[in-house]
Amino acid sequence: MRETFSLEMKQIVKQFGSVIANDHVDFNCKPGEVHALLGENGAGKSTIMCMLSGVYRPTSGEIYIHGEKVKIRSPKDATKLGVGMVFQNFRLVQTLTAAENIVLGEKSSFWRGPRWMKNKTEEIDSIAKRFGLAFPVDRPIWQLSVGEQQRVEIVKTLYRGAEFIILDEPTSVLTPGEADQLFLTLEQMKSEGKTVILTTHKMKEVMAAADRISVMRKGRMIHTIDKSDTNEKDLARLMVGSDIAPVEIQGRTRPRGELLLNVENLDVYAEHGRKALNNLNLKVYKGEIVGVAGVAGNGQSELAEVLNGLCTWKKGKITFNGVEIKTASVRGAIEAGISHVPENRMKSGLAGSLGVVDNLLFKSYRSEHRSKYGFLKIKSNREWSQKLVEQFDVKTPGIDAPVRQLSGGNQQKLLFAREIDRKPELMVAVHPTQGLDVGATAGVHQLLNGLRDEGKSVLLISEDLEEVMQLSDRILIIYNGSIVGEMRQEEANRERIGLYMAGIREKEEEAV
Amino acid sequence: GSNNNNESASESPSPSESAPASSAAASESPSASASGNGIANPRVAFVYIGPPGDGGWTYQHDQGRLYMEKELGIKSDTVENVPEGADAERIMSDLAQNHDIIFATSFGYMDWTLNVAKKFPNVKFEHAGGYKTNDNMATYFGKNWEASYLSGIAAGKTTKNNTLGYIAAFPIPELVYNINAFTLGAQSVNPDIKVNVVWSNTWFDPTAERNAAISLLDKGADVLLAYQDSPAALQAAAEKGKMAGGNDSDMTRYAPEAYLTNPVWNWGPYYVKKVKALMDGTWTNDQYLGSFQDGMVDIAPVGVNVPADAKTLIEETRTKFVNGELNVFTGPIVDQSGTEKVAAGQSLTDAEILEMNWFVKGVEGTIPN
Amino acid sequence: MSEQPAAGTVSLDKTASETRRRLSFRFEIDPARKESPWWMTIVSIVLALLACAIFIAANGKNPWLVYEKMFRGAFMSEFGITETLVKAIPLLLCGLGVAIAYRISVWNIGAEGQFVAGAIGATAVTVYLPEMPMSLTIPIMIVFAVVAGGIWGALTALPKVYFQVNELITSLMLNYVALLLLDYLVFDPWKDPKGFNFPGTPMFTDAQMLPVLGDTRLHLGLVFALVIVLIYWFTVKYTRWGYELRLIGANQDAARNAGINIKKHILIVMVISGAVAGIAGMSEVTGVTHRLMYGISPGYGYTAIIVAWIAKLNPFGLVISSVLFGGLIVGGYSVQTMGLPSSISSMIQGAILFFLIAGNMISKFRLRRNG
Amino acid sequence: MDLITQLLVAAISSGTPLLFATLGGILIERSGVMQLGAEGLMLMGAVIACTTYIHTGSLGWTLLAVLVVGGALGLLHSFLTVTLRANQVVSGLAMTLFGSGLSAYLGKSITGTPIPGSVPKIDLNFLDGIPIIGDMFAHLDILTWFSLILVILAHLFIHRTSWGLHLRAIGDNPATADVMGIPVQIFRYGYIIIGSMLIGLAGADLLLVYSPTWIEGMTAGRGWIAVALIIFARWNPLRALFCAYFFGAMDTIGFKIQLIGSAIPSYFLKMIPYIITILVLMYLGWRNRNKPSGSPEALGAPYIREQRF
Ligand SMILES: Nc1ncnc2c1ncn2[C@@H]1O[C@H](COP(=O)(O)OP(=O)(O)OP(=O)(O)O)[C@@H](O)[C@H]1O
Ligand SMILES: Nc1ncnc2c1ncn2[C@@H]1O[C@H](COP(=O)(O)OP(=O)(O)OP(=O)(O)O)[C@@H](O)[C@H]1O
Ligand SMILES: [Mg+2]
Ligand SMILES: [Mg+2]
Repeated sequence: MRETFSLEMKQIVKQFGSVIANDHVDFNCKPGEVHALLGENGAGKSTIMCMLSGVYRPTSGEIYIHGEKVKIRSPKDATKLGVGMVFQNFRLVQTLTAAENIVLGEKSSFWRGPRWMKNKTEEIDSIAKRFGLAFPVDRPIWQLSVGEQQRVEIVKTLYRGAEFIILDEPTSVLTPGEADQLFLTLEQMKSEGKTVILTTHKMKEVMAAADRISVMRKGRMIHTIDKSDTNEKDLARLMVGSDIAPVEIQGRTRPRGELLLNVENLDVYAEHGRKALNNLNLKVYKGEIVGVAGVAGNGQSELAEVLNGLCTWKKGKITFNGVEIKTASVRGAIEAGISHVPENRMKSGLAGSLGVVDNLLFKSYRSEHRSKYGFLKIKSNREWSQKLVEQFDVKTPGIDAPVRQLSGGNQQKLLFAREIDRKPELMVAVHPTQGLDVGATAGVHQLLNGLRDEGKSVLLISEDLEEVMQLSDRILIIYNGSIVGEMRQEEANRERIGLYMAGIREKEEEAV
Repeated sequence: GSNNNNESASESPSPSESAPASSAAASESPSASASGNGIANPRVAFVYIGPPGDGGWTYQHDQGRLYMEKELGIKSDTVENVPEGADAERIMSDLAQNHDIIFATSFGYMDWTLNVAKKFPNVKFEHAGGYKTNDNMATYFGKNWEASYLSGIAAGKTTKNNTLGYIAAFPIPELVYNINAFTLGAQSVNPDIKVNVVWSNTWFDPTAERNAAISLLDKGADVLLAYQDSPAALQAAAEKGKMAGGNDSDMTRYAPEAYLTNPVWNWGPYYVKKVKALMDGTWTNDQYLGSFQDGMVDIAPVGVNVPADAKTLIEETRTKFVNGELNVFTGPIVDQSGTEKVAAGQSLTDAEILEMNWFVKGVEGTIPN
Repeated sequence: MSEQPAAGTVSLDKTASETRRRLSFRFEIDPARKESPWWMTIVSIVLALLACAIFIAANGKNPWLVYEKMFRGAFMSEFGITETLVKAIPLLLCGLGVAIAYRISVWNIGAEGQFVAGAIGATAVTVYLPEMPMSLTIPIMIVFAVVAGGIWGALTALPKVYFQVNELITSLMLNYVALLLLDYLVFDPWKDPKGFNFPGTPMFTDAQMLPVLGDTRLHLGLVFALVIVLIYWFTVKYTRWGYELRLIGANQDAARNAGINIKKHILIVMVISGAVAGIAGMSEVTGVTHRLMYGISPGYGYTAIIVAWIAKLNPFGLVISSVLFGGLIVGGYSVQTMGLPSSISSMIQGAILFFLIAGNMISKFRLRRNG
Repeated sequence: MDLITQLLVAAISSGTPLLFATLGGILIERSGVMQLGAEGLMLMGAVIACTTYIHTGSLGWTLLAVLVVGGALGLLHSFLTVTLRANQVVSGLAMTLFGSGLSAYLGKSITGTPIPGSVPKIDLNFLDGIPIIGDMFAHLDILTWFSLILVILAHLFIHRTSWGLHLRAIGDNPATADVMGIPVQIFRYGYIIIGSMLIGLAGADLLLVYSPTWIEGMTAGRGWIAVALIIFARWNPLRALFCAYFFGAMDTIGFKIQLIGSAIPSYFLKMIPYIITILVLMYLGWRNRNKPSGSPEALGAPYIREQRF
């Protein structure tokens, strides 16, 4: 049996401190197949792939390639064995050009004069063309878009002659159209005899591109199956665990109110002078959830930042609750009643080394309940924190424990506790359920719904189309820094949104 | 190597007849502070500004100390690298608790030494170069301007273009009178001589000293004198085929061909004298000013490439100093602006010399403030 | 195009790795352990002293006796203790200054220049406002020192905040500028006219000196330092502003999201950092040297960085580490009379630091069998 | 020689030790590790050069010993910062403290002893007649020539070779370099060791060429200047050449101006390079506000493969 597998991982265990990210996982690939590794956020997909590419070392377990037992101690070993990986967060040197990034690991030719570079550039170009992956070869990475960066990454693995190509969540930065193009590229790779491993949590992609599918859940390998033997529904059940039924989201309980937020003709420039928002218009009414869908890097982060006072705008007008906002001020946004659930909670939402109390105080420490005459009310703050922890059911060793020690779901609960306790008028939630399991996701959805039912508003920015479609009263599609489409929940469907996300629909409508 | 080869110093230093350099001095009465009975086995300590191996100032003091140890058959302690700041006060206080006499061998220790002396009336303090005294604090220094004058003669005879260079550490009187004496010495054999002065503002940055030397050589000076401890200037001059002298000790070994000569110190006899006085119970707090007469001041062997007639002239002049027949600062002397500073036939007193703050004519350079 | 290894070359010396397996271990950072245990500090210091014992023995001296003398010299007499404290005052004040900057990850290595600036500021009072009673002079001196040190701190912060200039280099360059300014003043305009051109201002009058304890040299600066220790501790722990600093130190992005103006805080903190170092300069000139002079600081500003780091930026830890380093300096001189060179002292300091760094990190590792 | 030529000549001679140290520092910092220990390393280089030369009389052994000792201290710094991931600022300071102490200790017996020879010069007599070039290059010693060659080599190495590409990647994004099969930790060890050797050589050059006698603390802060020059030159060897020579020239310009009889106190002249450095960096910060800064992005951060980021 073994001979038919080009790659086998047996009983792989990976432990990070006390967390077991992979628990005796078995995984295998046949030569020349596209193998999808399906699992929710945090299931351990990236972890097992990192062990294949030598970035992590397994705590225990064995790896066989072409039937031979191998040790992969470092990425170098992995490269020798023909394993190449495109990481979820790209591994590119920003200051080097695309071509330099691609030839980076190459051992041949110590001297790299202009002639050598020119030859290589041509070679890279021809590979890129062959697989339909075009990008400007001699521009530095920091000038490339995210989609282009991913193409650089893929060409890099191809250039390095990888036999096993691992793509870790490749579509999260792509439009549906670009994703389709990627799947064509995968076909091309397959036809050249490469084995492609694709990790994702999107069923659709799996069904579109994979030959075989492995499903992981909570660090364990649940099942491996041929695509022809399964369907989306079965996969979904395997992925979330059959015992958990999908949560029912109740519809609205009362009509939406008056206009809360009005953004008109907004222009925002991001770092390096890039125009991030381009004449953006947006309205949010009281008591509604507005979803913003779009491919990553189309201005979502900047939109959230502007609304929270983190960056200024060049042109345009923002009115909140009838008052025009003149300057960007985080404090102003906080005081006006705007809450923020940032996209990466540990990066910008919480301070990992500080305790629960300090993290809960983030936004309210200036209020007279939390401090007086510049001094913190230590005792009452602790009582308040204790109450919040209980109310939101945050599991923590204590209210002084560094929040780094909390699990992802509990960190997110803590963050929500902080943001909701302030009774915000508007909550800007960016990827609020990333990395959460089904139960925690449902909890977050309920909190958002609850806000709406109290007459508050939510601006939900998410790359998870399912989530946006499920929760939002209205869906806006952001493309290239502008809102290019709007639809109500009832009229939304994937295909339409996909066209908008790719910026195609807009042109069509213009043409009409 | 030892450079006490000019053993002209008489074994028993002449009695202190040098004028006390009393100026703004704190205590006027150099009364023999009555320690009455002597101390058979005095505990002696030396406080050094640099490491004894600096080849210059501290090296010469350490040589003197070793000479004293040998002569009197006693042991002494040293503390080196003591900054001229608050640390000096602590270290001397520390030493004062278990020593009988402390030699503070740098001008900048003056106020700290005085503070400590007041706190420890039973300990004797000897401060080099200063002007403040106390019942238990004496000062000592030497008329090294006389040696500078001799160095000036050597330089004046050696230069080919009448342009000399002088690298001076800091604009303090010690430098000013030495520069003046050097200039007067050179002019005594060659009236057209000009002396260019640069301030290096450091005692121990060989790189800066080298840069200063090169700047002077670039300016056209062909004989340098560096009143600094490091041989950097001499080495720089040697590289360019020019001549130079240093300070404090004989520097022949660094560049024999290029060496001029320079003033040297010979502290040994004084240290013997004062420690012995302590042993005998005759220690006094005088303000001692040594000279060629007692050998505290001397000049290093004249370099091989200095003209022979210079050597004889230096020897003659030296004899005059030994006999007390010559005062360097005897009029007429005019300053840079041409104003007469010392009238013909008159001489400056030691006290006046010790606070000199003007340059004689022929010196090219300025004294800040 | 592809230098892909042939299928035959894939086995990575299988047999070799098999045999090695039983023996192979590796170090890993233990995520649960963030702080090294307190005894590690003591172990490190002891190991450093053992290492230096080799050099001392090479010098023909008994290391045990040397260390004993060092300890006695620094701590075992009233004189030793007060002198150690006198040394500890500037170290503690400068250490507090840099610690507050490091708290928000601003690498200020300019305490030396800020110290000098403070000393200059305090001395300016004696130059321009000479005739005033002590009750006025000392407070005005403090104000001047705080302003001067604060300006020096701000000069480091402004380029950082508005032009993204690395604060390491700015603060380092400003150290040199301050030292040259000091040289200029003491060699030129502020020179004591009666001082035989010695590079220093005239001695301060009694009204311009800090009171001392008995006939020791221990001066009121100690009280300044301890008061600042308490203020620092209280501020960080109990005030809103301290909370903001804690937040910035823990996570700048998160702090920005909490509405904290980081640039403003960097500016304020650098001004405070400079001001505290400035007070160190003021207390040194008015408490110890009683005049502004050439070479006023033997590198307090640099040693303070080490002092702050050893204390892990904790205010009370700073008290201990500054006394330790004060003792090392004082004890280092007192062993010279045993015939040891002065360099022994800075070698021991350097060695202690190396061992502390290593010990601090090693205790975060643990040995793991290779799987 | 006119004043400009004199300054150029002085710039080369007092800039060369700075150049060696800056080049060494550039290699180290390009690999993502800060090096604040240059002062200690230079002092060690100088004292080892002096001791070895006096005891062996051979320049070859001397340079070898300097490289070995510099490398050993580099090994210590890399062990602390790369393997133990200690704070790089503090490790550098410890190096400065330890280096100045140890050098003073080792140099005690040879303080003030002249070295037994000098570094050979390469006489290019055919250049003698040519005005400025001749004065500058006709009689340089081999170490100075070596430093000039090193500048070109380092420049070509960093920008034109595969290893240079690896070096840039390691300093900017070690995680990426790692997955590309570049052994980040080993390379960091290598560059820290080689860089420390060069900084040691800077001290040796100062001693052998510039000021041929050992004196405690003889670098007088030049190591710190080199630390600043690394940033001033923005991690580029060619710029390092100009920056080091600029500082070298500033070393003498004060004396020149004194000799002209100018009234500007030399203290203010000496401040100029420091102030210019800050101003230039401010200007560059403003000009490059929309670009990556040019500093190695991972500078100061230890790399841990399995760490999440
Ligand atoms: N370097 C690390 N250190 C500590 N814990 C880690 C590390 N990498 C992953 N983990 C933990 O291992 C678990 C699995 O993470 P992994 O990134 O493999 O999930 P995933 O399936 O790729 O999820 P996603 O879809 O979000 O990418 C998580 O609980 C995570 O917290
Ligand atoms: N960096 C860390 N330091 C200490 N303990 C940690 C750390 N990371 C995780 N833990 C511990 O490991 C446990 C599991 O963490 P993890 O984030 O993988 O949880 P999870 O299973 O994904 O839960 P959730 O569904 O809430 O995200 C946590 O409850 C926590 O106690
Ligand atoms: Mg993943
Ligand atoms: Mg989780």
